[in-house]
Amino acid sequence: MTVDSADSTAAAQQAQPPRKRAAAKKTAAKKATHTKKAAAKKSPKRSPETAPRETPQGQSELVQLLTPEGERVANPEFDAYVDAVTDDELRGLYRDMVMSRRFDAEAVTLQRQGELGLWPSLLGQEAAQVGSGRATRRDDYVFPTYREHGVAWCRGVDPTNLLGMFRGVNNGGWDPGSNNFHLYTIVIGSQTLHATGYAMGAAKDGTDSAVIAYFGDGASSQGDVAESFTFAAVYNAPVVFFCQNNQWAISEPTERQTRVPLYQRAQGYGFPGVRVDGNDVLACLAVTRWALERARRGEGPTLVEAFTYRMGAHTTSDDPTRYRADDERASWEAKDPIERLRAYLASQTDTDEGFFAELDAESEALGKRVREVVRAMPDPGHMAIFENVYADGHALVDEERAQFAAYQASFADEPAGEGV
Amino acid sequence: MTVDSADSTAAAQQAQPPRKRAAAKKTAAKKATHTKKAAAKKSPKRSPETAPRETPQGQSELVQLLTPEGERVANPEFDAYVDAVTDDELRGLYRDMVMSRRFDAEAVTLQRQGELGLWPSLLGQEAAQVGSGRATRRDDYVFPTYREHGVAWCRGVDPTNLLGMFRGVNNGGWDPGSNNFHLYTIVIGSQTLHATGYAMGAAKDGTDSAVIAYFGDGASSQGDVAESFTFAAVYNAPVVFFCQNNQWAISEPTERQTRVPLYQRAQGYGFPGVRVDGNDVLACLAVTRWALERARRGEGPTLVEAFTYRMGAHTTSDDPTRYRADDERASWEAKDPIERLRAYLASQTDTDEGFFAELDAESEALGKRVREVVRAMPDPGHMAIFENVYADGHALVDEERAQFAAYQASFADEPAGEGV
Amino acid sequence: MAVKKLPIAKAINESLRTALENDPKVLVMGEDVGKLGGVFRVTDGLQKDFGEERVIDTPLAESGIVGTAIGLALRGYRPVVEIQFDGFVFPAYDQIVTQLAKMHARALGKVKVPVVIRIPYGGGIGAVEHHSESPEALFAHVAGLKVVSPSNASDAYWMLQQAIQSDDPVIYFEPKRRYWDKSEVDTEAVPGALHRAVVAREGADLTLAAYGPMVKVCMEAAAAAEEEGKSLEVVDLRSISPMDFDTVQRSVEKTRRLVVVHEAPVFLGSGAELAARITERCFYHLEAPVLRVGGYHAPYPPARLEDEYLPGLDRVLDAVDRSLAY
Amino acid sequence: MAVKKLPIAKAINESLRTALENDPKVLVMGEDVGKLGGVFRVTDGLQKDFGEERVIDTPLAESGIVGTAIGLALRGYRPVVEIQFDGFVFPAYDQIVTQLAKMHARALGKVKVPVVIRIPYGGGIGAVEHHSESPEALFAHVAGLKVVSPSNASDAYWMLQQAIQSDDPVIYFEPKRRYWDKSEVDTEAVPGALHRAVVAREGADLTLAAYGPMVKVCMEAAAAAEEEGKSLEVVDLRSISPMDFDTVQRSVEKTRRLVVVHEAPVFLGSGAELAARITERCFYHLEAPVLRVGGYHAPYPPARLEDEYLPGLDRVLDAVDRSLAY
Ligand SMILES: Cc1ncc(C[n+]2csc(CCOP(=O)(O)OP(=O)(O)O)c2C)c(N)n1
Ligand SMILES: Cc1ncc(C[n+]2csc(CCOP(=O)(O)OP(=O)(O)O)c2C)c(N)n1
Ligand SMILES: [Mg+2]
Ligand SMILES: [Mg+2]
Repeated sequence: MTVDSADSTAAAQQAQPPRKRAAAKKTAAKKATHTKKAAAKKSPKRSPETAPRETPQGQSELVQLLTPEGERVANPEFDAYVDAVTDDELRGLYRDMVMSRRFDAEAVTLQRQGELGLWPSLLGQEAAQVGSGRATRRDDYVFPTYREHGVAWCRGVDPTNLLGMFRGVNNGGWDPGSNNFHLYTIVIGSQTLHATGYAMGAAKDGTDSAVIAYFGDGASSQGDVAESFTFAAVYNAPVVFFCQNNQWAISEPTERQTRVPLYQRAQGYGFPGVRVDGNDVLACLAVTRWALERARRGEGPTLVEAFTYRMGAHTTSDDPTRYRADDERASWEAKDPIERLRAYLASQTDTDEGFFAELDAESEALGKRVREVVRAMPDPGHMAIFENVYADGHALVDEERAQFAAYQASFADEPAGEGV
Repeated sequence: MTVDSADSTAAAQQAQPPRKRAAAKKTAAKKATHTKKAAAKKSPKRSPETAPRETPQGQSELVQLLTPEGERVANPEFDAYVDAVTDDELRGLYRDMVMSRRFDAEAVTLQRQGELGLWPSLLGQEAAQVGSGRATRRDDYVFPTYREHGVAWCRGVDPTNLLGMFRGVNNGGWDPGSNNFHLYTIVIGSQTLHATGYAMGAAKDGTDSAVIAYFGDGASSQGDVAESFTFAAVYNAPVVFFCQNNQWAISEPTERQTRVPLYQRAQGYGFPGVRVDGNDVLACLAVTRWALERARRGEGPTLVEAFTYRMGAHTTSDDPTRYRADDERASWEAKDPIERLRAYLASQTDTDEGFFAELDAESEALGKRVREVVRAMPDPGHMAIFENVYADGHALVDEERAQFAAYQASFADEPAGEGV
Repeated sequence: MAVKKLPIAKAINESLRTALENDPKVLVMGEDVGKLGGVFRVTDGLQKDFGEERVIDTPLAESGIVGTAIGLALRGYRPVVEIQFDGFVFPAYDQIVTQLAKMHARALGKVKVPVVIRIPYGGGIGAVEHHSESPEALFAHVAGLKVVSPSNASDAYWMLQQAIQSDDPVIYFEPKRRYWDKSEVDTEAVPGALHRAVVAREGADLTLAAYGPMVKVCMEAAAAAEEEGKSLEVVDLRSISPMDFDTVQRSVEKTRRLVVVHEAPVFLGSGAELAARITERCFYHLEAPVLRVGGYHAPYPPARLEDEYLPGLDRVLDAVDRSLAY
Repeated sequence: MAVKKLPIAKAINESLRTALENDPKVLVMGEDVGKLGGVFRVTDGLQKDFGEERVIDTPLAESGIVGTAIGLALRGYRPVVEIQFDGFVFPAYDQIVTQLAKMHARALGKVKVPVVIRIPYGGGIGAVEHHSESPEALFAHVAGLKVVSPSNASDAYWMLQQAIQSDDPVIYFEPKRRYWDKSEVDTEAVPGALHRAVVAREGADLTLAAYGPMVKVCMEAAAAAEEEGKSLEVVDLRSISPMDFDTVQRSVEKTRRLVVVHEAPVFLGSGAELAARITERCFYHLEAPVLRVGGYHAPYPPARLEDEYLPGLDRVLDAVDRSLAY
């Protein structure tokens, strides 16, 4: 039902021998003759703010497969990566986006109600996250920032796991290994190096797994991100740098970070960069598949800039009215990633109202579950302060733990308050 | 006698109004009709290792005005920046290179004799340093690494000042303000940010002074260098990033830092990058003048990659035989920057043997003076440990200073050993 | 009117405003300091009034912020840099300790780098990871830096004025959980020396020494102890480097007991230095070892645990009791 | 033969070789660690024997080195990272303190990041700026890291083995000026625990505590003091985080006097912690305050002044005398 490349493209991929093979032939999918039955292919409409320009790969600047109105446009370079996508899979992508948005909205509400301390909303970025997230294979590894709730969803992470850190009961705490989805990283840019190192390791292991590192337009300025480009290029690491350019870093517009489109950054490090319409889930799926397959074939890193928009506040603590105009948001609402796919599904596939109604119910159920789980989420016990500081123990931690326990015990007449 | 743009190009330049004017017209020098009398202009010979390629500016990849054999080749883009250079000025450049090399050789010898603890030789990089150094104006500001002895020379810094830190009597210690030549910076890459900030300040002040930041091929990997590119681009700072790609970072070849030519790095940050033959003093002069004039006109930063070769060891502590072949060095000896200008002077100008003989004597005198000054260089007094830690004083430093003095005094029967 | 009752955040805002007005070389730089006025609104309205050339939104790169501030200082400016939260200063740590701290000495005094780095620090605001740390010891150990932290609005105003006027780099730690605590600021007063500690409350039986956010806790502890008949003196250290050992020494020579309180982990925290130093200076006066109350040797915990992690009234009083029991 | 007399540098080299041989997941990474064998030749010959995939010359970017090492550790590798000199670790400081130190706790124990960071540290080699520093306190203050420093070849060999085997990040400080000091290494011995201090010399009158390069100075001081009839005990701390207070306490309960010696600046150096802690533990045993001998609150000076800056025999003995005079 959902597009997971473990089922589709990657199935073909898995038949191929691992990395460093067949650098010439692009991909099995490229040869696929299956075309979308009703997808009228015409030349892409471009966002007016960016003049058409050639990427290093000779693609036109903004890769778009679905217009804001939900019309399918042809793209000779990238069509092949989604030609095999079935209507069911398209509905899967739609569902992913709706569920991600519903989850996100619930978290915003929970924050307002005081159940969470903070929440960074993904509103508007569903296509970038679902398109890229669904392009990954099970054995790929994802290094998110703190906003990739939609990617987490695609990776099969229980969304309630994401709430612990924003409720203040842990600093992440899910097992990164169970879904190959690393912990959220708050220090901007740091995770791009972890991703690069992980990818170097994957290559050393002789697998054809790839790694994807998420980061923002603001993060592009951090030295760590530049260093990750250098390491990835020098070691030809199988990593995709996926930049969600949502045009804002808290209150700063992208012009405070760069004066040229961010995807161009890659070229100076010796690997390709592509800008994709980040509100077009199909384009994001196609471009990320292309980039991941490059990685699998041993062609090294790629930078994908998903051009999108942060429709909400930076986090629930933020007040965007201080720094940006309302009409900016309005213009982006017209490019809503969910509406666009819905328009396509409604006009070009046999998706009936029942599907949408069922999904409504399903997403409401998700909201309810999230609410319940959060409200029931226990506070950690006090002693958790001292847990997992070290893997092999540490004498000072032991000493302080013992002192703390004794100190707590001295209030023995008071309730213990140990939570779990 | 020497080419100092305070005398030549810059004189014309000074007549112009400051920054942010005349962005269209390239430079006064461009209109100069004076051409080298005997400079046969033919198409450039390229180093075989780099295929000709277009830079963002449409220049052919490696800017070269003098071949290794000393023949002048035409370059439509950059000739204008050196057309006004007189034979006397060429002899000045030659002298700068010879004096820099002589000074450097003396320092190496002094290190061997135990007078210096360490010395990073500039051998082979004289043209890159003298060409770029002579392109600067008096009011420009230079941020060197630790190897820019030739630039220091051009800036009028007494070369013996450079020896203090390598003798271990100070950590730099010359007054950066007196020649607008900042202290050597050892932590790789840091100074590129200082240069960028300084340039931002120069622009704020409404001057048309520019700033030049030196760094190496190895340094290009440091996050600080990338961040300086970002800041310089975003604030359109009048700074020239001058990368001496001497192809080695201690034992690591440039391929450990990048897989594409370094000058291309700039494009992804939105400013031009140019590769110049770093062993061609005339080309370095021309390209750096061009870049500095862009800065003065408010056109922002430029990256210049001077492609050169570290002919000696990384420092006197290094043993290059462990990691590179002798024949590599031999092939670069054929491109010696000094020999190349000498060939040109001998064949294309009326420079007579007397000039070379006089220069020999002059450089020997420099060697002698350096030797004498170093040997007479006093050790700092012990109390210098506590000097200049703070500008406004610090109670703990005062306390420790007093304790130290008392402790020293307790050895009153022993000789004071206070040096100065 | 020169005397106003202000919250700390507003006192800092006014102090920045005064500095921008008085000296055209003063710049304010950092992430989101412009239109947004910073995530705590500390720089609110400054860009509007002084323009983008003086109140500068920077790229998201802390090393770049501090590194370019150094360059601007070399050019004659006096940049006041904001680091958005304590946990985000580390990308700039190299520029701070290898460049900012050492450049004046490297140049034998021939250049000055008067950069102020403002860092909202400490916990107690229910934040996520990296937003509640107290890294002051990591700066105070480094020669060439000065490190201060005000505990009230008046000090917030004046210590920032003095930090900006200083020709030395100053790390100015702002007690973020006290940002909205109000007290009187006399903007025409003659302030005390930047690096002097003050006796915030006199007492006879034991000295509590603290700075920044913990001063309030210590004052409350002293008030509570008074009810039990114990007379505690509270020293507000104000400056961590240099640390005013003299004032603490005088106090301890009187009270003969010292408890040091800070949010930072105890192990190698600034209390270790104060304990070692005061023990040396007051060896024959001390009736009890110097005790320390602070964070544990663990990452700052998730918000739901921070009340247990942070030194509070009870833990301070517990240490007071232990000290008095000697 | 399992027992060899080796210089420290060579013992580290052998230890790396053993680790590379025993565990295919061990990697050696850093600037110039390959063909050159590192600027001190500590990794000499390893790339030749284990190949470029295991002994990796990295780009010149310390944050990148540590950051990618973290990623490799997450993938199951055990990277041993070399930082070329003490003063060049700071570009990696953010990755070390915000990522490496905290990731295990952040994941509630579900990931491990067994990265070892080798740092040649300390002065006495006549080097230029940034090549002689002792930044260990800046790491020891940070929870999540372990910090050790061997003083002899046997410890150099074994402590590195143990650091590599540890599932925690370990900062391994190498006393670079002792690299060529030789002593016996038994590569088949059963080593003591990594974080235990050892009594390197027994004595009755006063305890000297030190680690890394200063152990030798303390041993010499003890020998010199013996001639004057003073019996000094020398404790080689070996581990700075955790610090083995128990062993020092036992020693001080016997000798009743403690002098701590390190090259790092005294102010907020690790000696401050040891002084504070031992004073608390041994308050009624101490005949004199714990005295500290270390660097001054100043940037490490130019080479011609380092003999005055570094704690040497005379300064240690001076402190011994001052302590004994109480
Ligand atoms: C090193 C660091 N500096 C500052 C911050 C504070 N901060 C959190 S998010 C953010 C903006 C990030 O912008 P961007 O990278 O575009 O990602 P977005 O939030 O838009 O998804 C900032 C400045 C941080 N988390 N880490
Ligand atoms: C941050 C930092 N890391 C490591 C070093 C040690 N180091 C000194 S010079 C050097 C190589 C520099 O290479 P490059 O930038 O190419 O300059 P070059 O020496 O070739 O002129 C290294 C690694 C340093 N000085 N600073
Ligand atoms: Mg953004
Ligand atoms: Mg080089």
